[in-house]
Amino acid sequence: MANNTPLLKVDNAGIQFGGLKAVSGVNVELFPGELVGLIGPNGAGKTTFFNLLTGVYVPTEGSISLNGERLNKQPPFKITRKGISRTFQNIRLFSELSVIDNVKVAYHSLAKHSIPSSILRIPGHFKGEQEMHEQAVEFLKIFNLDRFMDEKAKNLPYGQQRRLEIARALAANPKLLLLDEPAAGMNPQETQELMKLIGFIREKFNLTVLLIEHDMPLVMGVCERIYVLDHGQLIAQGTPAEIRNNPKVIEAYLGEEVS
Amino acid sequence: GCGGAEKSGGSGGSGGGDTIKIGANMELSGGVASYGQSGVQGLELAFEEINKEGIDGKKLELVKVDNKSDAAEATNGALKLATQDKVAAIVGAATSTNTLAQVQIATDNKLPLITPTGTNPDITNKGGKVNDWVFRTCFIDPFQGTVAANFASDKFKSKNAAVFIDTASDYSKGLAKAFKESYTKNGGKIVAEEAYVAKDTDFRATLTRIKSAKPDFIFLPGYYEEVGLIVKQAREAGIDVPIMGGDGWDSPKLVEIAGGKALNNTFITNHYSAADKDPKVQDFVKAYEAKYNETPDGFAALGYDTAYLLADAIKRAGDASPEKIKEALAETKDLALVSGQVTLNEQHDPIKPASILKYEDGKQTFDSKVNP
Amino acid sequence: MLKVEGIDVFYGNIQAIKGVTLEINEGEIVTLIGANGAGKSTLLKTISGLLKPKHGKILYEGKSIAGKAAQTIVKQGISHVPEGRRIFANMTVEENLELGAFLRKDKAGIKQDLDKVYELFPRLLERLKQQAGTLSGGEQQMLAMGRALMARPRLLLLDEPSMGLAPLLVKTIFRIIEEINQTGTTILLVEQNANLALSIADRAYVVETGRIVLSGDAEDLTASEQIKMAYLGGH
Amino acid sequence: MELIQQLINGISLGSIYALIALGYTMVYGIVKLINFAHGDVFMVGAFVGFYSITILDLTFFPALLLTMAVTALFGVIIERIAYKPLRNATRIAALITAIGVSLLIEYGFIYFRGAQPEAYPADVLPTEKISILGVSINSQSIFILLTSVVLMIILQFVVHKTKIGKAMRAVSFDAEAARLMGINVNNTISATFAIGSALAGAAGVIFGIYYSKIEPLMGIIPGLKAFVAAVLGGIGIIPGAMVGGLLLGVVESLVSAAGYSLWRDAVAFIVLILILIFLPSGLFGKNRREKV
Amino acid sequence: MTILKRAKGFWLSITLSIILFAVIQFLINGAYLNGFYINTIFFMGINIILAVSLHLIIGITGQFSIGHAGFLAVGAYASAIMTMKMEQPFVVSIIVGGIVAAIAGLIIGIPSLRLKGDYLAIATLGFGEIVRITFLNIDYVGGASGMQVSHLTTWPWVFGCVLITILVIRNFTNSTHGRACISIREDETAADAMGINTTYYKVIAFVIGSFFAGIAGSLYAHNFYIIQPSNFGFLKSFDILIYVVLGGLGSMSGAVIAAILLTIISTFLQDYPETRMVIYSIILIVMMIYRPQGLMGTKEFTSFFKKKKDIGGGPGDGKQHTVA
Ligand SMILES: Nc1ncnc2c1ncn2[C@@H]1O[C@H](COP(=O)(O)OP(=O)(O)OP(=O)(O)O)[C@@H](O)[C@H]1O
Ligand SMILES: Nc1ncnc2c1ncn2[C@@H]1O[C@H](COP(=O)(O)OP(=O)(O)OP(=O)(O)O)[C@@H](O)[C@H]1O
Ligand SMILES: [Mg+2]
Ligand SMILES: [Mg+2]
Repeated sequence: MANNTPLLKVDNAGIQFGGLKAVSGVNVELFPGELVGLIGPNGAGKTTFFNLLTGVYVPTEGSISLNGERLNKQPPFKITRKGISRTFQNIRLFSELSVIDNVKVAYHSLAKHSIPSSILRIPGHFKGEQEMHEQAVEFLKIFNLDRFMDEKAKNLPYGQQRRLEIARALAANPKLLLLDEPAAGMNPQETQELMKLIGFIREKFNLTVLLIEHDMPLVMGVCERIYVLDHGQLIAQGTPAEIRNNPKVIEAYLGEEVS
Repeated sequence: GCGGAEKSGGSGGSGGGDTIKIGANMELSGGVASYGQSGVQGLELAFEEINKEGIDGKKLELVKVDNKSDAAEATNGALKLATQDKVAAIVGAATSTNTLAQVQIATDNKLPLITPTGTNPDITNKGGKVNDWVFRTCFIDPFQGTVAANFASDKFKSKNAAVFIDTASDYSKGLAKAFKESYTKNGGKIVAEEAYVAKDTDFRATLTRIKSAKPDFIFLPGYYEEVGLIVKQAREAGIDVPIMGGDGWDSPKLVEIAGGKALNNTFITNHYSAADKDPKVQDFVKAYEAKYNETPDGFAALGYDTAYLLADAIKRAGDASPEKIKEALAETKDLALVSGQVTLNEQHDPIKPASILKYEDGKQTFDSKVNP
Repeated sequence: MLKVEGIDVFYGNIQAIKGVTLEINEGEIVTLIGANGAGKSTLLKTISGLLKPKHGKILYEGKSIAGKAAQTIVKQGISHVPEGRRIFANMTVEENLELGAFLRKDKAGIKQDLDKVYELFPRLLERLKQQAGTLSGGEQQMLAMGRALMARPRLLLLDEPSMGLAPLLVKTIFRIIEEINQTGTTILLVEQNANLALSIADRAYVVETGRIVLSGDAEDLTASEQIKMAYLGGH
Repeated sequence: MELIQQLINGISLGSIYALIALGYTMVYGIVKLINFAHGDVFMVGAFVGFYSITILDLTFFPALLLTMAVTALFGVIIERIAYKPLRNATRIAALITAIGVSLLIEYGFIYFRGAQPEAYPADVLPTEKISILGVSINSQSIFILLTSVVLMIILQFVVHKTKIGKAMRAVSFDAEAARLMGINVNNTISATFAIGSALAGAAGVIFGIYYSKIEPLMGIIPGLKAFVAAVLGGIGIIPGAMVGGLLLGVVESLVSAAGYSLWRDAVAFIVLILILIFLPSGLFGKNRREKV
Repeated sequence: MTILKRAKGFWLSITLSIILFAVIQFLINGAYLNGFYINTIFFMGINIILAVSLHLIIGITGQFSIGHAGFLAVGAYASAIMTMKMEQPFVVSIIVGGIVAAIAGLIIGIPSLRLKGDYLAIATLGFGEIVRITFLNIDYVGGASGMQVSHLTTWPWVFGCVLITILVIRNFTNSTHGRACISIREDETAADAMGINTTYYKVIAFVIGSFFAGIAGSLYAHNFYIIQPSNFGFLKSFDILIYVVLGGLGSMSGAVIAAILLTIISTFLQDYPETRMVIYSIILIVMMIYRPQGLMGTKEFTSFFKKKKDIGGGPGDGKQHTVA
């Protein structure tokens, strides 16, 4: 956090669905290397906020910039190539593709071989594919998924699918990683492993991470700062300790005490 | 791809044994299946009759293939008949396009090809050169169109005619072309030229257009399935002028579809009429009704005639080799068929007289006879 | 009330449940805990008739219901709130509740139960005409439970009702589960959040890879070191 | 005046499309199957109606009801034999089966009775030509328009307000959850096919009376047009099918009226594609973005 | 290592193909095969090209396109104009057929960017019909009567085109570009989020697919003596769709096998003209009921020989299921 220019700067961003202001007037700044939490009641607009950042939805107000470059109206794939990558609340793997191919797809935008070179099978193709393969195996090893390499993604156990989604997101070479409820459906034991993994990849890949979770021990345990959304608006931000004791947050989200 | 279908060619030649194999490559399924089916029914009836006596002790055997109303399938079927079944001649197809798809194959394999109802001039004659191996039983288009034009000008003193054609059909287009030429030569004016595609059912929009062009005569060369609907809808739309068409109209279904009243003041040119008192025609109609429980249409009649045209040629040839059959076919002269006295000219097209028939309360009545 | 004896359940060739035996008594809250893919949901689906066991017996009030069609089982008083809520998102809240009472013909009783559901979940009353798909996660969970209650079940099967819910809502939902139980409905509860589940349950079964590996009083299990390590996050 | 006449022509053509499209879109919306055999059930209905009028000597209403009963049963049989085994297959696999069923009905029919057309007797329903200010309207086309509007309202009511309709929508959205409500999924789907096919049968009879000519392949083009109308209006949306059908009819008539009758279908498809580009879920389809 | 192994497989298949080519050429030259069988083999080849090209669009990229006959028509007419009106050699006409069809593919690829599922299906079907009706109305190509075309298609041409089609589409599929297409089929939103330019790859799939459909059109036009718009109606598109689905969505070998099998069945049924369509439709229904996943499922032919799977796999997730 030595750096003082934010990696991500969200200025007054918002989106409306029909009459519903799902997100409005949100200001968020993330600095390189931070691990930040985003919490809030169901339907507060957390996932929608991710969708704004990744270009799935186009903001109806405000601006979003990454490293000073405006992202508004950029298609999702371009935003990903600029350095924002994500996982989904409901797992969205390429279920018929093998585990390693899932990772390779994310690596695609870094590939150097062209369509003609693949069709003609000139050496450039083999070199490109080989490099891709090696990289993908690398990622899978980090997540301890290499043993499932040739398995179809849909055949993995649930927890492993969640990990694969993170591995895939990392393969797109992001600067900012967005995780949407990665611990959902995991038991406390698995959640703890996940916590360690998130910490590890942040160090290893020098990432900034924004994390949505309802699992308070996880959020409070790993995040350095936390934003709280309610009804599409930020109602609080601060360190875990501050958030834990913020009366607004307690009322809207946590209930009397945190377990 | 890997082949898997290579068996050795079929057995049995066309000359040997006591049957003569004749192929029928017709539209038994697909868009115009009703035409092909009628044709085949006519053929089968005739084959039955011919085989009662046989031709010089030999029987005719019909080998059918279905071309699905598709030119590619027609090619394929013709190849099968030629190289697999080794027939002595091919009958087919019901429509011009599917016949054209077979012309080259008939020529390459030296097999006579007779289309019962393909009216496109190109079939028998390409670029001014007669296709040696190809014949037809039906009129070619120009004749009927000219007759209709003269009828309009002479009988109705018509000056402003509308033409409504089926663009999917060479037959319809050919008739219309001849009609327009003769009609304008007679001093008339074509005030509306509209088109539809076979299998359409709703013609009201186009008829409204025709109506506002105020024609005093409508030429409607098409097949009875659509013509019936058109005449019905035209009368409903208040178009009362005379309407005329060709042999494609001829079917009792026309009356059922259009209704007898709507058909009043309509005329057709035809080579045959199911109502004709000629015993040859009456015998055919009776036999057909007995076998199929329906009245024959023009496709059935011409299919039937094609069988007799072929049988006559084989008889005269005295030998069922394709070469001989072809030669005999080209010399067909004054053969009495259901569709009239047929002589094939040097273009391999039949010359036969046409009758003009009039519909009166659902019945065809004879109006006049025209010679080519 | 419900007795499951030695059932085996297969997905194609894969055996998901291997000889499971368990028992639920009238008025209890029984919870099933276990890792992802242990077979908890499969067990519930088998009881409610969505899946058929290959071997074994399921007795409900003494009568066999194994392999019976789902609608017969619902009619006999077992309602299942499936994993992931599975509400009919394209219909209104009200229609969802009406569908819950699909098999019932007693208009008055239905009305009565509707009122009871509104009492339990006042939020639903506020949103009767809203498309269910636009509800928030917690509201959807309430709707799913309300819908199941409309069948007037005597045994309620709940599959991970706290999944994806904010902490406040998790508490609300668990409070409601207890309330439902107190009005006389027996509950079989599947939960990842084992701490919470054990805190309201009378008894619990631990499922691992298709087998019951442990069972007992909820309090005893909460205290067990083994359970603490494996399912309660070790602290 | 001619323009008004043409609009009326278009509406009467369109109400035929709408009539067929109603059943199409219902089955399509509930079962998510592009039932290409719908046009052929329509054809079977036309023939059943024809035979009940000519052979059984029934009058219009009894013939219509008998036809609807027969085609309803026919629809259920098709579903049970050909579609039910594919409940868990991909939609596209079910589509291929539907194409197979469509071919089977067409050519099975041709095999047994030949491809020749048949004509309805002219006196089944009275025809009155009504002329107002030079614009002529056939009383039958008014009848058809009214029938389709009434059927649309009934269908909309059935699907949205009745218990069976709610069961249908529940099954369509999530069959497994529907089973947990105590809904018999098989019976519900059968009911859907029965209603859809009965409507197709009714459309067949009305078509037969209006145009008089019927033949075994008559279902192909109207079936396709009904599919287009259903998509145009928004898949599964009953009033959408009605409007889609009418729009299609009017567009076709206006194109013919302008003298481009041969381009009629092409223009209809261009209009369809353009509308879909701007409204990717049809005229009435909720253009709901997928929630991620 | 893997590269070497792949190369070995490559050379093996090349050798096998050459042998197949030579054997059939020998049978044709020696007149061991009669014209009917030769024609059937040509037709088979054309159908294989059509099936494989549609496989790329539907099976790999997941774009539900049911207007493939439109591209076939464009290729057929474009190439026929080349040989019959412009007096160009056959090879030029084949290439032009492919290119013009590819341009058509580019055009229809554009609505596909906004449309999905059934809405895309009806748009592509409409496109096919628009193409057909357009040719119907152009007198230059004979309108409804069609256009007579010389017979120029020979075995080396058919074989060469089939081989190139299969190689190009296989090579495309088994590369990062093919994976990009499959990821679109599997989950477009996720593909987009992973940095795949989905627009680009959807259009590319349409362009490549229609290019080869156009090539098939050239061979078709020059094999059947005459082409007419009614050859290219939506029922023709359905035939091609059937190859792809019956073979197994996502399996190229499946598409090839289904094309071969159905061509043979159809040819064999020529002997039963009255019942052929009835039998054909029953076969179709029965096959789909017993193998809804298609003949090959999602597997490739090669996966029976080697352990390592080809990339591929078919679409088959729960979201696509019908209730019926
Ligand atoms: N595509 C959409 N169309 C209409 N409304 C939408 C859409 N996407 C989201 N919403 C609405 O926006 C609001 C915020 O939804 P969002 O999914 O962002 O909530 P969330 O904070 O992620 O909740 P949860 O914790 O339950 O995941 C909700 O009311 C939701 O219904
Ligand atoms: N439809 C299915 N087809 C094949 N296998 C399945 C299917 N559903 C579940 N399984 C397998 O059966 C096993 C048990 O799954 P089940 O869903 O019952 O687990 P669970 O204990 O409920 O897990 P979770 O906590 O993730 O909900 C798992 O191995 C799972 O992969
Ligand atoms: Mg969310
Ligand atoms: Mg579960």
